[in-house]
Amino acid sequence: MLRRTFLMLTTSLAVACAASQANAACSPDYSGVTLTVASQTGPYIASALKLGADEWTKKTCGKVNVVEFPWSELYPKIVTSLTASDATFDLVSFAPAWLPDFVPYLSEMPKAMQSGKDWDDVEPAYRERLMVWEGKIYSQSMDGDVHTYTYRTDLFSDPKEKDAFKAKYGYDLAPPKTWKQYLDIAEFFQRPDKGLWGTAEAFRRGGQQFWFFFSHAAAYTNNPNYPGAMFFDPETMDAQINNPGWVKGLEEYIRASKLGPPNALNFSFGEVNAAVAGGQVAESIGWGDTGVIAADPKQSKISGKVGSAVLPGSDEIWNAKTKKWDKFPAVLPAPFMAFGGWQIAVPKVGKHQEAAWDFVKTLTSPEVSGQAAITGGTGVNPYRKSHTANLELWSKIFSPQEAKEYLGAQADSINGKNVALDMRLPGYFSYTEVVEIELGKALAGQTTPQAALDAVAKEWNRLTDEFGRAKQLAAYRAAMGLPPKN
Amino acid sequence: MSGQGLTGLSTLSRRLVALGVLAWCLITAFPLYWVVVTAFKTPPGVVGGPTYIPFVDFTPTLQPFIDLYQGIRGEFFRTFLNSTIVGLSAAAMATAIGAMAAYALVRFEFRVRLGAGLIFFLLALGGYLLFSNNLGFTRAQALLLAFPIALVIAIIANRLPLPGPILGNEDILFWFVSQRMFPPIVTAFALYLLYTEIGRLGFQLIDSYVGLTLCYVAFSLPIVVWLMRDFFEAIPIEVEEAAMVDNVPSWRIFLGIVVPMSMNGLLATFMITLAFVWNEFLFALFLTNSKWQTLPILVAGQNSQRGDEWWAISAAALVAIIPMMIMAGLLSRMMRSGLLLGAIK
Amino acid sequence: MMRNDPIKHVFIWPAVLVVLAISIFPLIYSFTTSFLSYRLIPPIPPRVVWFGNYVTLLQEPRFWNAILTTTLIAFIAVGLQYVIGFGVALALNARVPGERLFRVALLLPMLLAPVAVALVARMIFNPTMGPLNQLLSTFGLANLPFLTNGHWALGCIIAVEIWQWTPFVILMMLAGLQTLPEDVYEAAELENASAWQQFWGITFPMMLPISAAVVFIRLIESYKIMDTVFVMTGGGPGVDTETLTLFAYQEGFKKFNLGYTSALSFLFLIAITIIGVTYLALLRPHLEKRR
Amino acid sequence: MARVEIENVSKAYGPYKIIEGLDLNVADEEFVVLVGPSGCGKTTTLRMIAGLETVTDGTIRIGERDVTQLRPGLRNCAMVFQNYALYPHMTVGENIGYGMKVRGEPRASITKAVQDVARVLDLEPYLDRRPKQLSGGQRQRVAIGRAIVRSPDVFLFDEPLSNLDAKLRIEMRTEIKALHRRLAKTIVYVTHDQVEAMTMADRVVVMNRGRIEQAADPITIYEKPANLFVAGFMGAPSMNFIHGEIVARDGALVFTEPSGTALKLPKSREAIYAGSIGKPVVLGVRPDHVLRQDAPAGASIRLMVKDVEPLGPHTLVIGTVGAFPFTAQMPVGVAAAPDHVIDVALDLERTHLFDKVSGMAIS
Repeated sequence: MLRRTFLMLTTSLAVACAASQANAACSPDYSGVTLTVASQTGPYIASALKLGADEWTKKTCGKVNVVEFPWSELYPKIVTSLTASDATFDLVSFAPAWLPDFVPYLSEMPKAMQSGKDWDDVEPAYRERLMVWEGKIYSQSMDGDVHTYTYRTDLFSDPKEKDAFKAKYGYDLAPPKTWKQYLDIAEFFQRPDKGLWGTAEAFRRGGQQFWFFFSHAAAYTNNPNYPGAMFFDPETMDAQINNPGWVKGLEEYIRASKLGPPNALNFSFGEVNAAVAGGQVAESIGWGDTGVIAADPKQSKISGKVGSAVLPGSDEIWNAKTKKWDKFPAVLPAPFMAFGGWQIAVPKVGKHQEAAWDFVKTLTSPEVSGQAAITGGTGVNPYRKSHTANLELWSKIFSPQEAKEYLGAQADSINGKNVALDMRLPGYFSYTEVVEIELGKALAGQTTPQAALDAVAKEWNRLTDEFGRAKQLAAYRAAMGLPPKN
Repeated sequence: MSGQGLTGLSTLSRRLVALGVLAWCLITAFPLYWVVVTAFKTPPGVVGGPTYIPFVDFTPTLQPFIDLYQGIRGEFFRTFLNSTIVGLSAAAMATAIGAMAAYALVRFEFRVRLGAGLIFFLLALGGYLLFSNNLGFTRAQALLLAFPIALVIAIIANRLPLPGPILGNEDILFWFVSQRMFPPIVTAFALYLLYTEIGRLGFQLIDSYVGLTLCYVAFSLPIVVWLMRDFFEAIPIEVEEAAMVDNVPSWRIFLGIVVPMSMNGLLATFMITLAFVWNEFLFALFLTNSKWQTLPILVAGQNSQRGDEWWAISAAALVAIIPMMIMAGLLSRMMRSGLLLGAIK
Repeated sequence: MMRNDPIKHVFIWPAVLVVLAISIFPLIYSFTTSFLSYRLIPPIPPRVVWFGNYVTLLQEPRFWNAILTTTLIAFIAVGLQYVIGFGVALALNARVPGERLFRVALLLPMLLAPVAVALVARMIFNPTMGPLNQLLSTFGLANLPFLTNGHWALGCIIAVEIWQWTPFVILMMLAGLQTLPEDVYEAAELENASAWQQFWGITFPMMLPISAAVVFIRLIESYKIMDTVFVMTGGGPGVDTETLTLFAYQEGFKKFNLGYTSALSFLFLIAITIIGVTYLALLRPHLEKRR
Repeated sequence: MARVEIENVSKAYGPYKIIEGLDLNVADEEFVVLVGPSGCGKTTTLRMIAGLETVTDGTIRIGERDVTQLRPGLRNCAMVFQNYALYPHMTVGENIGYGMKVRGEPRASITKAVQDVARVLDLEPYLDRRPKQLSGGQRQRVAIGRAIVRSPDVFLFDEPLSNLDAKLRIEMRTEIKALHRRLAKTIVYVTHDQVEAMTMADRVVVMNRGRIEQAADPITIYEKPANLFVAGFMGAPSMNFIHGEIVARDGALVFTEPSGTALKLPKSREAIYAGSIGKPVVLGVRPDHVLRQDAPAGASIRLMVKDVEPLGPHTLVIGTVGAFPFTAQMPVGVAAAPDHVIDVALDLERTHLFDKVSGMAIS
């Protein structure tokens, strides 16, 4: 029971804090201030915001009102409110990919917040890349997101399974290093008659589908020899999404859809978690929530048997510049920072700038965010060094072995040499919509992977031209952490 | 009862017909039953596959409702209150002014020259373009200037002997009803822009009671006018004439005689309008953002980013549905006494 | 008698003003915007393209697909609603046993929020955990791709539309049936007409005007379908279940392509008008014969 | 003083003229009944007096006031409708008192007025009932009561008794007449029932196609109908008409009919009829204008019997004279059977003669 746990934790936290700070004066004093935060419908993220809100209220006497919108409405809601210069929201929580669209309307983070212990504690992948836009900081990460690999240790350590696997595939059953191994394992455990299937990923339109696809493709397209060329050529802004690396990724993504439960095509990430926690699948990829939910005995049939690892990779990566496959001496994982973790920012028109940033500080402080990270249902995954370093914090929900693997996978992914950044571009929705549509066709077998991706590439190039190629190129380079061209 | 009393049918076919209706009832009822039972399930109870009867194949829990009450899935209580306040007042206002208009269309004669209508539209359009593009006004200012000017000129023009056909009451009625034909999607967005522009002039309409209610009143009016016209036409005119001869002023005839006489029709219309407002999604989505969110937004939001949590969705849906269930009961009672007959002649 | 009392203006103007104020702006705004190339995100200043948006749209396969999908949903759903609704109304009118009990249940679906209904439908149609799957698996038809295969998904949406809106047809048809004169049936009874003959000879023709109205209302409303599709499939798989409103929604509020969306909505309005006018033109001879 | 003067009034709906150039004066305290077939304009005329229909042309005065452009409420009329037009949501008492309440009269005086009226109309036990709980006659009395409290200048009745059954209708007739005597007010009463018109009116106004055919006291109407229409409309069973011509034969004027009937017209009226010799005329004979004696020569017709209707006090013999239908009121036990021919003696002193072309009585 997700919420029950959450409730208990919040209450205990609240009681503990109340006891220690019962008579503390409001400092800084924001009594009379009510901050309105736009967020998606809870419990994910919204409940983390409420958790932070309670803390902040205790500290400053200010109030926080969390307003929740359906995920699919959050972007239009924020856009309409920002473009109308409407002072409804003092803070907005959002996906990093939307940042480019929002930047003109956001205020910069106070310089004082951009240093110090808490600042340095934030993982560099967030602090130096996702939170930055054209050299400036407009937002603060409040959640860390990277795709990792989850598997069932009971199956993987079963000697009978190990022998059978080795006999069939000629190598040891272990967390996969390559996507081919990933598919082999899925195929091996595909046993519909026993209620066990290979893997679970999200395949539904509007159900976080394309991030899973990107995870597959990242292994073949995020080339360290030509950085930032995963989605577009950073020199010309030509769409790369139909190159052989992407096609291979898509082929494997489609293959994975056939090695999952029968309704896998209708899975969003929520169903993935349910399938993992229900013990229906042997392995899975997805965000950190999967591990936390699968570890919770109240909602999981496999608690205590959850293993985690970095995403599979590849030793061959497509080079967009030379238009050739580059060979690497060893398998190079390209953990994909899918979505990139929720961020929170302060619109310029907000009336309580100072208070808003103070709330951000409290919300993302190591203590409050650390508590949120281990609470199932907040949707908050590690994004600070202190989150992954503090094993003791996690022992409440994980066994020591689980905790080690889980935190190891999270930390290794974020700090991975070849970590793949998610796409961030103005007009993001226009770009991803066509991906979703074509993915749907390819998954349904209505079109070939190559044709589907060609269609996407054509539309991407058209959109880039419509929005202004130079402008988009500059934005894309900023998003990928590349210096401005010339 | 009229006509075909199934007398021509054998007992067997009579039973078959009854069976068919029963089947349709089951089809209708099952999903509702399903929501009710699912709302009392625990997460594993849902994920583990379908279960049907509480206490027999699963143990019911109140947890989903406790979650709702505690606001873990959004501010349910306040949203419910918002829906109630907006729903009741918008339905009441729409019924009131819609009924007045319907009465006027039934009992008074109106003549509008098509030319005057065109003048209004062209002046409003042209004025809007002129003020906003050439004279540097904002959209809202341009509109607020162009609209009354166009209206006044059109009213004056209506008194002139313009060429072209003259529209009567039936045409005005059609104009009202045809408002329902325009796809709501663009109306919603344009209305959002209008509201924000007016908001810049210092009168907040977005996320306000007035803005949302006004919009619902406007979009309920076509239904109200259409339904109420038929109810009013069913009232014997002599009753009103008797009052006229008795020197009862028109407004008093309407309030003191017509309204009480068509009370059932008004109630039915009110309830239908309430259901429309209560369930409306698109306008609520665009015109509210925090204080005045309504239930459908919250319910839709239960379909959250991280997948379906059916127990919670069911509980939320149930809260939104129950008032409508009560209304269905009331309406069906009215239906039984044949009160809705007047609506469809 | 039509009176001519100046007070009539007091009665009608509030409604006219409210409708004018709330509807004239959207009309003018979309009309003018439909001739612009105008995006809000990323912000591109408006540029006049005259009929450019319309031309692009008419060449866009996705637009025609949306029209086709919407038309399929509207016509199949409304057709079945009419048949089932008429049938149930006839049965109820004939005082089927237990008819009083049925009425509340029969009325309910149309009063529920489409959003909630669609969510419930998703539970029912879940191919592994839903009750429908369990029922079908007893017939050996497990795990049907209800919402993941284009044709199935369309079928499911139509099924939900029928579930939700047949009550409306029942309600109207029942009310209509109750106004039919009894003596005609008595005469037919005396002439020994069978129930079938009575239906085609008397009931159906006499119910034609109200039938036409009911079908018209439902058609127009069905063309605006959005909430149900939005929640059930989001238009997927691919764009197989994307309706006109959903298409407009994606273009307008996800991509903020305002000019294009406005043009789309005007084409939409034209399409609805054409369908409505054709429908009325086709029916007119039949309706007038009855007068 | 509440005379009603209608002067040259016309009413048209678009191109359709309902009433043209109507003139009618109703004296104070007079009971005038407008009678005529449906569509003759009688109800429209009444509604124009009430102000419920606008007047296309002409003037209407009540008392000394020109009310042509006045709205209904200001004309001080009270109207009683065919379907009672009671307010269904009010009790009998409220129905009667509503007009006073609207006019803002004190509650005490309303109660008193309602009580008085209820007493007069025998409605006291029903004051708290709703119209739905009353019988038709009671409802009509409530409608009349509502008119009385108004204490109007003119009472207008629009076919008030046509929804009642025959017995009740006769009772109410008497009541309304009694009421008229007691209230001594001007009454304009519309009906299509000529018996009602004859029994109640001080003056009957027979209307047809938007025109007044004849306005006179009931006896005059009956005995001296001004034209074929009035003659045929008033009286039941209605007057028999035989078409023919007047010829001078053997020093007398004789009415002849193509099939051979020849009736010697009374000497007393020869002077009047002399001008019509040779012209087509219509002979009007009321069914009761037959003599209970054997027919003298030249005063009888041959009636081809089709049907015999024994009514009790007398028997109607229905048949044809030549090509014209003819009904005769005969004594009980008359020897007549279908398909037989009998001779019927006419009281020629009381027959009417009309000019066929103009339809006017020849007098």
